[in-house]
Parts: sequence; structure tokens; C-alpha cells
Amino acid sequence: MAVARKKRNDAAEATKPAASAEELLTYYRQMLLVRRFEERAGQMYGMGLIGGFCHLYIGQEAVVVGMEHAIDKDDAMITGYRCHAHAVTRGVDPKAVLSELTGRAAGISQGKGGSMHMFSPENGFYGGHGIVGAQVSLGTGIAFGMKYKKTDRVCVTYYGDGAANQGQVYESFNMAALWKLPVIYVVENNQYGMGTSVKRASASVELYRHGESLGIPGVQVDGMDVLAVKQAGDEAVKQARAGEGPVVLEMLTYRYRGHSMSDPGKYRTREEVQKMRTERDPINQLRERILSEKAADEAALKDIDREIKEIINEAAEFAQSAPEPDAAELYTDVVLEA
Amino acid sequence: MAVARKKRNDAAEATKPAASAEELLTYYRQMLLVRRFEERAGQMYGMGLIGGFCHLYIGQEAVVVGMEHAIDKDDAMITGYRCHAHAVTRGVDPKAVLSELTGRAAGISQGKGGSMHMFSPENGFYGGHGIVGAQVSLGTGIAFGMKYKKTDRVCVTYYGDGAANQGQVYESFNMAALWKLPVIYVVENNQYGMGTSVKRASASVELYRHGESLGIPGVQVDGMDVLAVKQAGDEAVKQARAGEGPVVLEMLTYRYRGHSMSDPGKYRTREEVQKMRTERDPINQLRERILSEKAADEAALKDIDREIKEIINEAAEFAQSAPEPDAAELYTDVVLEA
Amino acid sequence: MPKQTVREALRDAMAEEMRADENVFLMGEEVAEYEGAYKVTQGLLAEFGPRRVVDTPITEHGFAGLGVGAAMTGLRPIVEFMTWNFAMQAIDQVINSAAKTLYMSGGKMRCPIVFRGPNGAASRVAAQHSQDYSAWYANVPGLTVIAPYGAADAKGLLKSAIRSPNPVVFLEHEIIYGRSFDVPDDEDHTVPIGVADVVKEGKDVTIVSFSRGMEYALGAAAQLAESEEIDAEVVDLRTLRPLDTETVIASVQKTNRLVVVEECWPHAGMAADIAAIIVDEAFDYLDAPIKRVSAVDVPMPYAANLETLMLPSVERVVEAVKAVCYR
Amino acid sequence: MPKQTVREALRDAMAEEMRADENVFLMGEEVAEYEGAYKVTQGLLAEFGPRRVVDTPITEHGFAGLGVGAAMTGLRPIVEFMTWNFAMQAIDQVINSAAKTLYMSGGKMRCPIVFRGPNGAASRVAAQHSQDYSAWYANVPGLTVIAPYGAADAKGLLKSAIRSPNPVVFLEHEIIYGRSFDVPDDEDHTVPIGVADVVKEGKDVTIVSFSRGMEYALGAAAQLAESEEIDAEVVDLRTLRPLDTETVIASVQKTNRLVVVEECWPHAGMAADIAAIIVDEAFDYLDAPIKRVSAVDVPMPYAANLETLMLPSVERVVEAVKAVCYR
Ligand SMILES: Cc1ncc(C[n+]2csc(CCOP(=O)(O)OP(=O)(O)O)c2C)c(N)n1
Ligand SMILES: Cc1ncc(C[n+]2csc(CCOP(=O)(O)OP(=O)(O)O)c2C)c(N)n1
Ligand SMILES: [Mg+2]
Ligand SMILES: [Mg+2]
Repeated sequence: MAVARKKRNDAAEATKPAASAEELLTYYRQMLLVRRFEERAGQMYGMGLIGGFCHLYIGQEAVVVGMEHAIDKDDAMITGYRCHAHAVTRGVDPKAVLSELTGRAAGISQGKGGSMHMFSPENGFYGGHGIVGAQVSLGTGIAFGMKYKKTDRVCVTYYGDGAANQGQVYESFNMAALWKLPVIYVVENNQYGMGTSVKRASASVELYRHGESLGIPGVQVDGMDVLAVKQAGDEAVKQARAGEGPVVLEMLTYRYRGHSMSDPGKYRTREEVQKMRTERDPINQLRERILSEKAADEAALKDIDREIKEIINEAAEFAQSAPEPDAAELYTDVVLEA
Repeated sequence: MAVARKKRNDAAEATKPAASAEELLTYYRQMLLVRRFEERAGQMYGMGLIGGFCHLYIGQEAVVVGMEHAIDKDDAMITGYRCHAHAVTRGVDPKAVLSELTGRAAGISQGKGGSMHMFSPENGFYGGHGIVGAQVSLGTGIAFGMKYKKTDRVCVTYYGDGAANQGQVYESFNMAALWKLPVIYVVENNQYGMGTSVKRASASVELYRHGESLGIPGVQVDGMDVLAVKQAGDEAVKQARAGEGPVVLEMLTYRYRGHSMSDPGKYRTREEVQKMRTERDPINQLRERILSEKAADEAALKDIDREIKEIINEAAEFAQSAPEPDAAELYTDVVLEA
Repeated sequence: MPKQTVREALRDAMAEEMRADENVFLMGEEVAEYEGAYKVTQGLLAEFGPRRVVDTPITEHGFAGLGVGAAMTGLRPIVEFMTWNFAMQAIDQVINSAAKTLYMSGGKMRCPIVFRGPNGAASRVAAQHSQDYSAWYANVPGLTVIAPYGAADAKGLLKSAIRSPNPVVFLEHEIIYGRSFDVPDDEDHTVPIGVADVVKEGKDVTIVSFSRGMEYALGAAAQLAESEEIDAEVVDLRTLRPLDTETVIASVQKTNRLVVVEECWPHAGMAADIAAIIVDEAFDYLDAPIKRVSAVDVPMPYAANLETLMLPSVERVVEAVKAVCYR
Repeated sequence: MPKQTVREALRDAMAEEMRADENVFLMGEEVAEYEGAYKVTQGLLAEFGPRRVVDTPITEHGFAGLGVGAAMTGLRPIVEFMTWNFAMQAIDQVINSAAKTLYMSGGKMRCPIVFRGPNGAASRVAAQHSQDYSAWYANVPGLTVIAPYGAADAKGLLKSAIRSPNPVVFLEHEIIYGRSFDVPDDEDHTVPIGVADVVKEGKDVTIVSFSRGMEYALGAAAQLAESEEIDAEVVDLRTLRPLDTETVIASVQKTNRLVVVEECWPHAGMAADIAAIIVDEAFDYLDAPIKRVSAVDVPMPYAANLETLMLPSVERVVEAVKAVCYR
């Protein structure tokens, strides 16, 4: 694999990646599930049912769904605090995620972790981490573990454009390259780290090239196109699984909502957001493709919408009515008995 | 300046940098001063007069001397723990450095810092730091200060091949490039970080390219040739002074002695060391050039040798007989009175 | 006296010192265009421009070191950590470079820098975003550590910190940013570093605290006064290093009883330090055990009910006071 | 019983556990080919090969995080910090990722990892290389913190640490690596975590310490016994978190006097914690102030004479004991 290929999606555009009707509908369903989940989480935050920080993934759905289909169930995934989508897509019950957000005992972390901290080792999901950049070293270590155990598993390690400048990212790159660890670094470049645009934070905005000095191949991908993501993911996974070491995939994407719930959003214009929503929305794009390829008709898509609405309604109802953790839970899970 | 030029000294070899007889003798005197200083420090360590860690610079003299002549007295310099040479070359009295090593009140840090911690703000020398990599951020901050104050001063920031992988180095690179800070990063690649060869520690051993992803130009320099160092330094300083931002200079050099005094040195062969000493020694090389260019004759060089021997003898005598700090000094310099 | 929020008081302290001294500048994540993640730096970019109000990348380790280097050149940086939780990435530069260099250089290399930002628990932000670092920094010689409660102290102490020739760790609290207090209307209002404040005099027991702990301390004192049960003296440490042990000792010598309140974890916390000092230096005056009211010794949970249980409360302070008064 | 140095005991503990469990591996700077900067890992590369004994670049932050990630997959990493001073670069991963994750995940995500290396002052290595971090780590719930003195405890506790399902901070001491002690000749010799050891019984005063502090504590007790002045009981904490407060309380209930010895700085140190616990939980048994013998509250100086003055000493412990015994 060549070092740092620019805009591989430009080239890819000519030959649209193929996908079966079934695949397209699966992606559609999962992206819609994430979207509706996040919309509901936003509403519930507004109602005071969710507290603290709450970082929504709306706009970025193609990234996590595309990557999920590039890996297997027993591969690993790890990300930062913007993690609801990752948990749900990996297979965690939306009820367990939403009731984590409401801080209930039935939450995936028993209500102790909240929005930023959810884990599902049985689904190969390693969190859910609040410190910018920390998950990059952790993910590198997960890949180390997979190699140590002589499996051919890989670890997909997500981080943001803001996190891309963190020293530990480079330290991890170096070890991953030195030891040929099966880690796929996915930098979700949504153009902003909080209120700071990528060009104000990074001397080089070509984030797929940040591993170049260390010989790590990088690819820039249209992160609003689930099929482009899937295709780039497939290639990267192939390389990592073959023992050829890490890859950096830069996903060009966008977050529609504020950084978290209290963001006044003065660092970008309404027009900029509107333009992305109308012209580049990953779900709309896929919807159009499904219809134009006749993978399904409007009625079938409506059915999916309805199905998902029900899942979310049910989850929301559950998350609001589930009981808080027992007071005694304050003292549990601090350490394990030997 | 182009990004990452490889082995600029290969090209330079054709046109040997010019230098006056006076310049050549100045470099010779300073390199010899460093060499003899370090040899004596090593002896005194063996005699138990110096304690703790003691990292000698023998073999690397051309780097600090060449760079010193690329900058002005009111430019800044900062380095790690291998700092005796830097202090002496910046103009600190060898007595003050050597009596710091013996832990005496007359030491440059009043005996409180020791081998790794010496500072001379009046000579533009900012230390002397013990934590691998830390001085890289500090040096970037010194450059920030110089720019903030609207001067055209630069800061030469040294670090080792081992330090080159540290995250804070990249974090500093990024800010220096983003804000065009007048900092010259000099990575002294002496091939080993303690017992680890550079290729076992760095996924890319081309350390001058480590800033490439961030758009920082890098040059690889023969660090055993003081004139090559001076020439590369001149160019880098020119760029930094002109407000064009940071440069990375990789100095290919070698340390003859162990990492510090207790190093068994099993990670390299005697032959490897011997080969460098006989074929590449920076002082011998310069000596030969001086003689072949007739910049001075053997007798004149002997005079210099004798002069330096005296300086060192005097310093050693002083450093052994000077009194220890007063017990009350334990409590001073913790904080300054407001 | 005019009222001001702690947030405004901190902002004014920085603005006034920046007006007075060109060498003072501010850097940190989102301090400029965003005007602070918690809006503490509102208006500063507009007044002072991007040279003196600098947005950084999310690289705490690097920019803390950069700040220390800048301070070594004689500038007076104010480095904002979005919260102190993120300063763990930078703590090596705070301790090894900022706190120790004056000593290691035999007094030659100064480092006048202020590291500031919110410390401890905000609301519902869970374990990684809620740690209280007061004890760690107070442990380290070479640092000055300040943790004010009200707005007047926040302003006066931040001004003193910026003028200090030493590295200062300035611990704010997200929950009290928005609270209003009287603040002297005086450009030269400063509060001396290292001096505790007897906020309420009393004779039966001494309650010592700092930062948001004062909310529980004062709440408990008021409740106990109201019920006319116990007349508590309340001491706000304000500075954690150097500690004003004299004021605490004098108070305990008067009341013979001590409760220390903190939002820190109990083991090797600030309250432990105060208790240890008093049991050594005022042992003969003590009529009862010293009680500590600390955060519970667990990571901060997210769930609302557990979070409340994790932190100190007025009730827990009242209970501790009653215990040491044998009521 | 055969004699062994602490260095050998630690090495054997690792080797035995690596033999017993394929999931145990060691990583750190110079642990493999160089066999450890302080030669603690001698022979391990030869026996276990480069897959299980891994030399890292000088990137503490990165490889600590990598270790934690590996632990999350079920491996049992031993991460050596060349010294704990350099772990400040990595402390965010130790605290935020290793210590808090079990709690944040409601018990789902385990992190069985041992961070180990020399802590505190070696000889003449000055301020940046001499810090004692015992109090900082002991402050943090979720961690287990161990600081042994002799070789048998070093071995037995390191084996227990490696087998522990929790993240462990294991604080060694460079100065005692080369000292010899009796060590049981038994592959299954372990020492339980969280249990203090009454090393010497006595009736007049309790001296509590840990790690190299035990040298001063035992030296003072011997000196006082010899002069037949005072019969001191000496307690080695061994584990700093969880603290065996019961043993300390029981001892103080017997002797009614307490001196705590540490090489940590005094403010918010370990000794402060012990003092605070005792003045709360055993107040009625205390016949005298509790004295702390800590390092002096300054950064570590390089000069030989100042270094000696900075650290605790047998003399300072004797003096403190006499003070609390009113002699
Ligand atoms: C070390 C650290 N510094 C600062 C923060 C506060 N913070 C949380 S998210 C964030 C922005 C991160 O941006 P990016 O990496 O682009 O991810 P995105 O939010 O866009 O998904 C910041 C500064 C943090 N959590 N950790
Ligand atoms: C953060 C940190 N980690 C580890 C060390 C221990 N240490 C001191 S020097 C050194 C090797 C550095 O090698 P290099 O950067 O190549 O510099 P050189 O010694 O060759 O000049 C190490 C590992 C340290 N001082 N700081
Ligand atoms: Mg972003
Ligand atoms: Mg080197």
C-alpha cells in the first residue's frame, strides 16, 4: 500500500463501489437507527433526562456504519466520548445505551459511566473514553493484544481531528509501525474540535498524512458516503490483518449539531451547516442510491423508518422509567476481589 | 526551503564550506575544551567526586560548537541532561560547571542542580533538563517568547534520537509550525538512546523527516563535521529569523562513552566505537584540515592544547576544593518572595 | 459593594493584569474565539487580540511546556486548562519544569506562570472529568496553590497569582463560576497569597475548608447557628500552598474541635494534611477527634443519585460537627 | 532461608508468574536487551524472548496506554517505568484509563495491569529524578498501591500484584535494590495485598513506615532498644491502598503513641493520611501528638550534604519518637 494516497474517493468516484440491495438496506437501517437515536437523545437532554456532556453523532453516521461492515464481530473497536453510535452499531441494545444516558441501573454501564463511557467487551466494543486522544494508545494496545495472542483480529481506533495533534497519537503510531500492529486508525475529520476548525489546530490539515513520516500509509475518504467508507475500510483491514501494520483512514465528515449540548456554535455559519445537510447528508445520499438502483421502493423504506421509530420509542420509554442504581452501587466496581 | 532534504552533507561535500583560519582555530579550541572538560569530568566521577548521573558529550563536540557559531550571543539554546558542553560553549566558566558537578556552592546552580541541571540566562542558556523531551516544548516556548516580544531572536532546541519519538516533540512541532515560531530543532542522532539503537526505537530512522507531515523542513547533517554543522545552522537560523518558522536539523553523530557512567555498553561492539573514533572524530578531522590548509602549525595547536589543559586543571582544582553549599541553602530558592 | 459572578471576577482579574503588563498573555483551548469553554475568558480576544489571547491545539503537554518556556523568557503566561483533569497530560511540565527549576538552578531561572481552570466535580460529567487535584499539587514544593471560593477572593487572588514571580496552580470550580458575590470595585483589589480567612467567627468548633467545600461548611454553620445548637467558626484556607497553619491553629486553640471539609478523595487529601498538622501542633488543645468530610473514596459516578451521594453535603458536615461536639 | 537481593526477588517474581501464565508479559524502556536500567529484568529476555519482554521507545504516555489497552484484551502486562518520575508523562493513562474504567463500565471492563519501577530518591540524581509519588497514587480509588521494603515482601507482593485483577501501582526503591534479605524458597510464596506487617513488637510507641522509610524506622527502633530507653513497635504498611488501618489502630491502641516515617514530601503525604485516620479513629488512645518524619519540603538538591539533610534519617526518627514519648 502506498504511503499517503490523496483523496482516494476522487478516484473511486469513477467506479462506484458495488453493494447488494441487502447490504444497502442494512447500512440504511443502521445509519437511520443512529440518527434517530441521537435525535431522541438530544430531545431527552433538552427535557433534563440526560445530564452532563452529551456529544451527538448526527451527520457522521456513514463512518461508523461503513467501518462496522469492514470488520468482523470479533474484531475490536474503540473511540472517544462521541460513542453512542459506535455502541449501537456494534450491537449494543439501544435500550442499554439510552438508559446509560439517563443514568439508570439498566444502562450498559449500570448508570455509572454516562454518555462518554460505555463498553461492551462481548460486542468487541472497548469504549467510550473521555480524554481526547487516550483511546488511540488504548486501541493500539488492543491491537497489540490481538497480535500477542496470535489471532488475526484487528482494532479500529477512532479519534477526531482535534485529537489528531495529541502527542500520544504519534507515540502510538510509532509503536504500531515499529511492531506492525493490526490497528486501523480512523480519524473522523468533522472539521472542528469544539470551536476550533482543523486549520487553526493543525499545521497540516491533511490528517491522513500525519503518519507519513513514520511510514504509515494514509488514505483520505469521503466519510459521507458509506460505501466509500466500507471500501476503504475493507482495504485497510486486509492490510492490517495480513500483518502489514497500521493504516490511517481520514474520514471527511461533518457534525450537524453543536460539539456537545451547550455549544453556541458561533464558530461556523448556519449556511455552512445547511449546505452539508442538504447536499452531503449520508442518509439522504444512500436513500437516493437505494431508490435509483431500485434496491427498495419508498414503501419499503417507510417500513424501515417505522420499525426504527418503534425501537427508539421503546428504548426511550424504557430509559425514562427504568430505576436509578441502588445507593449501594456507589461502592461497587471500584476494584475486583482477587 | 524544501521539506526534508536528504543528506545535505553529501551535496555539501563537493563544495567544502569555507572558513577563515581564525574561525577554524576558534572551533578547534572550543571542541577541545569540551573534550578535555568531559574527560576530566569522567575521571573525577571515577574518583567519587561527582555523583548521580553524568552524561558525557565526547564525540559530539562538533554539533554544539558548530551551532554556537550559527547563532548570536543573545539567541537562546536549550538542551537535555547531556548539557556540560552546551553550558561551556555558551560561555559559562568551566569552573562553575565543574564545581556544579562536584556539588559545590560555587557551581553554576549553587550545587543544587548537578550534572543535568545548569542554566545561564545571561548567556542565553536555558538548561539542562532531565526529562527526555521536555526541553523541546520549553524551547518552543522560548521561541514563542522571542516572537511575542517582537525580537528577531531564535532558540536552538536540542534533543536526542531517543527523545525524537516523544509525543510532546510532535505537539511542539505542530504549534511551532502553526505559529511560525523561530525555533531550530537540532536532533543529535548519536545512534542510541541509552542501549536502544535508533532503528529499534523509531519506525522511521530519518529523524530530519519527522516534521515532514507538518510541513517542517528537515535537513540531515554530518554532525562530525563542525563546518557542515555551522553551514546548516546558518541556513536554518536565517529561515527562522526571517519569520518562516521552524526547521529540523538532524545531526548524525556518535557518543564514544557510555550513556552515563554505569553503562556496560553491551548494545554495540568495541569495533563500532573504535571505527568512529579513528575515522570520524570531529576534532581530529578539524585538526587535519587546519594543518592541511595551513591555518596553523603543530606548534600553535600544541599551544592551544596546553592552554586548555591549564583551564581544565585550574577548574578541577577549584571544583575539588570549593566548599559545599551552606546547610541553610537547603531551604532557599524554593520560591521567590513576591 | 457591586455583585459579580466568580466567572466575571476571574475575567476582570485577567483583563486588568493584561492591561497593566504587556508581558501577561493567555493561552489555552478555546480561550480566544470561543471565549472559554466555560466562558471565563469572555471579551478578552476582542480587547487584547490574538497575539495575547491564544487558542491552542488540544495538546496540553506541549502547550504547558511552551508556556513554561515563555515564562523563562520573562513573559507571564496564564495557561488555562479547560479542566484540571486534562492537566494530567501536562503535569510533568507543571511539576518538573515549572515547580523545580528555580531550585535546580540555584535561583537563576525564574518561572512566573499561572496554570488555571476548573478543578473537581462539575455536574454529571462522570469519573474522568471530575477529579479534584488539590492534594496532589499542594504536595509539591516550588508551587503556589490557590483554591478560592467567593468572587472577591477569586479576583484578588488571581491578580496576586499573575503578579507572583512563582509558578501558581490556580484551582477554580465549575459549579461556582455562575454564583454572585460582593466584589470591591477597585482595580487594585488583591488578596494576599498564603493567608486564610476566618469567614465566620465561632466558639464551639472550627470548620476548615476551601473552594466549593466552603458551600457545605457555611451551610452547615448556618444550619447549626439557626438551631442554636453549635456556634461554628469557619475558616476558608483560600491558599493550599503555602498553608496558613497559624490561622487554623489559632482557631482550634479557641474552639478545641476541628472538622475539615473537601471535595477531594479522603486518602492523602488536603483534609488529611490539616488534621496531621493540628494533631501534631495543637494536640493539647484538641478535645475531640478531628473529622474529615471528603468525597467518597470512589471514582465519580454518572447517575444523579449516586453523584449526590459521592460528594460532601451540608448534612454530612453537620453530622461531623455534631460528632466532634459529642452531640 | 536463602538470601536474595530485592532486585533478584523482583526478577524472580516476574519470571515465575511469566512461566505460570502466558498472558503475563513485560514492557518498558531497556527492559529486554539492556536487562533493565537498574538490572531488575536480568535474564528475562533470554528466557522469554522478545514477544514477552518488549523494549519500548521512550514514550511513557504511549506505552502506558498501550499496556492498558492490552490489559483490556485480557493480557496481564507488567509495565516498567524506568523510574516513577517519568510516569508523570503517563499518569493520565494510569489514572483515567486504568484506575477508573472498571467503575465507569459498571464492572464490565477489567484492567489487570502492573505498573512498576523505582520511586523516590536514588543517590545524587537531583530534583527531577527523585520524587516520591506514594501519596498521589494512594489518593486514587480504583488503584492498588504497593510499596514493599524487604525482598520477601517485594517478591510475594509483586506476585500477588501480577495475579491481581486490578491495576496495581508497584513502588520500588533504587537504594534498596541491592540489599539482601531472607526470602522463602518457594515458588508459591505470595504476600497478601492490603495487610501490614508488625515487623517488631513493642509497647512504648508505634513507628509506621513503608518502602525505604523502614530503614529509618528499624534503625531508630534498634537504637532506642539498645539504649534501653524506648521499646518501639514497628509496622510496615507494605500496601498503601487499601490501607491496613486495623493493624495500625491496634498498635496505637496498645502503645498510645505514633510516629510515621516516609520519604515523601510532608504536605498531603502518606504520613498525613495515617495521622488523620488515627486522630479520628483512635483519638481516645492517643497520649501525645502524632509526629511525622518526612522528606524536607523542598525539591531534592544535588549537593551531597544537602541531599542528606533533605531525607529522613534514623536521628530524625529517634528525635520524633523521643518527642512523642516526652523524653
Ligand atoms: C486531553 C483533553 N483535553 C481537552 C478535552 C476537552 N474536549 C473534549 S472534546 C474536545 C474536542 C475534540 O475534538 P475532535 O477530536 O475533533 O473530536 P469531535 O468532538 O469533533 O468528535 C475537547 C477539547 C478533553 N476531553 N481531553
Ligand atoms: C521521560 C523520560 N523517560 C526516560 C528517561 C531516562 N533516560 C534518560 S536519558 C535516556 C535516553 C535518551 O536518549 P537520546 O534521546 O538518544 O539522548 P542521548 O542520551 O543519546 O543524548 C533515557 C531513557 C528520562 N530521563 N525521561
Ligand atoms: Mg472534530
Ligand atoms: Mg541518542
